[in-house]
Amino acid sequence: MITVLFFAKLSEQLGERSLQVEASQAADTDQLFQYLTQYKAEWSSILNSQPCLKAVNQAMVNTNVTLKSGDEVAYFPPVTGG
Amino acid sequence: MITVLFFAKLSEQLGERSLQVEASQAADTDQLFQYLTQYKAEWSSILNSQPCLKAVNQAMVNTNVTLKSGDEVAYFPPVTGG
Amino acid sequence: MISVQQQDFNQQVEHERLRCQSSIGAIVTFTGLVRDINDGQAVSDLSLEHYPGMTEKCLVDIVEKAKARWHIIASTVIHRVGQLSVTDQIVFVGIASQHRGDAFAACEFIMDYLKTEAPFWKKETMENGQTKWVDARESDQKTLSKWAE
Amino acid sequence: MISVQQQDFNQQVEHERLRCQSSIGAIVTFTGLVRDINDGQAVSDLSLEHYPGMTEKCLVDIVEKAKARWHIIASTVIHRVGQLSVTDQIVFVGIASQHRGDAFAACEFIMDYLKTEAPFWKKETMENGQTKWVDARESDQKTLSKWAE
Repeated sequence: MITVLFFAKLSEQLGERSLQVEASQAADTDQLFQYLTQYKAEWSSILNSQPCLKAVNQAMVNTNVTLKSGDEVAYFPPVTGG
Repeated sequence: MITVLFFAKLSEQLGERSLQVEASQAADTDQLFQYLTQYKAEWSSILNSQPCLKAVNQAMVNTNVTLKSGDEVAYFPPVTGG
Repeated sequence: MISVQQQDFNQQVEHERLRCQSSIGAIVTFTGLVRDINDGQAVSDLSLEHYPGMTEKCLVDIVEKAKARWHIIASTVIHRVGQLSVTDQIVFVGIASQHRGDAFAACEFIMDYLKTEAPFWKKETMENGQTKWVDARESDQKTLSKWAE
Repeated sequence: MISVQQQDFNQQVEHERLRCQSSIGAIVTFTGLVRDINDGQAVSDLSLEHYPGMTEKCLVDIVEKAKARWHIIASTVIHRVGQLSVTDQIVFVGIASQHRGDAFAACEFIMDYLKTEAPFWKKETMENGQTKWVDARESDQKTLSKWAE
């Protein structure tokens, strides 16, 4: 299983903070994102309508990354701390 | 009278912290400096052997400045605070 | 020292923690506070969400990057999370070095990267009761260009 | 607030004094400490002489120059004089601004000018008992070039 996390505005809009996805459904982060856009009716427009950053195993990545069972993938808006 | 002040290493070397000079002896800071170099035997070598900053009425000046009675002229080494 | 915490911090205590060696000649600190106005709207409260685990890793990584560029004797990064009010302290970055140039540069570098990389998100409550997630500022991204080597 | 004083200062007290308005988003502070080594020699004590009257005028002038270039809501400059020991606090510069860029720049600018213009002189007592007036550093003069407009 792959653990998917959402934070901040994105998690509010999606109505989920986390979910588990079968590793077979997501060989890489591009496939995972595709899977998520079809997870619920409104998710495609939410995920595609705003800048969305991703981290794999708690490190930010900008490119497509291969995934394996046990990985943690997080999606979140641009950060606003400090 | 013109009040002349010395600070830090310079005042230690000269053995004076302040002295009064007749305004007639020092029409400007160049004349005052000339006067001081002759004030005591060793003052010429002390005053001419090191970088020496000057302030007139508590403002740093780099050029020759006209003096009048009541002015305060200070000589000191490059500053080392902070 | 790196800490992500709900509780407030004391400037004197943090300063003394940084004054750990007699070779330290300079300490520079940055403290971020909750402002009363953001994007022209009156703010009453702020809620800070973060990504536990990644946040700490990210802050460690930013401090390591700073240590690779400047001589740092001691450093502290504290970031608060949870509910905050106007004028509350949000973040503290303190750098102790032999000389001031290193301390100023490292402190500002850490803040600039924290602003754009550390996974924290602010949600404001306005005086009229409405809530709003704070938008990232493009200017914070642009600021990073000054650290290009 | 500008003060030339013998007594020590407290970071928390000075920070609270700077946190005077709810529009403040950033506070940057610099603190200078007496180091144990200078120019390779072990230092035990430091004596700070100054030019009373001119010192205060000079510090006011430097702060005014900073206020003309950056948005500053509150500022504090404290410089101690008299007898100090290793690890003692010598100088404090604190700047409160809406945004961090102004606070960092103004704080560093004030320190850079204080180092080269304010009439303070340090005399060190070495561990072997000898005393020595500290030499001005050429690097402090060179640092000023970064503020050329």
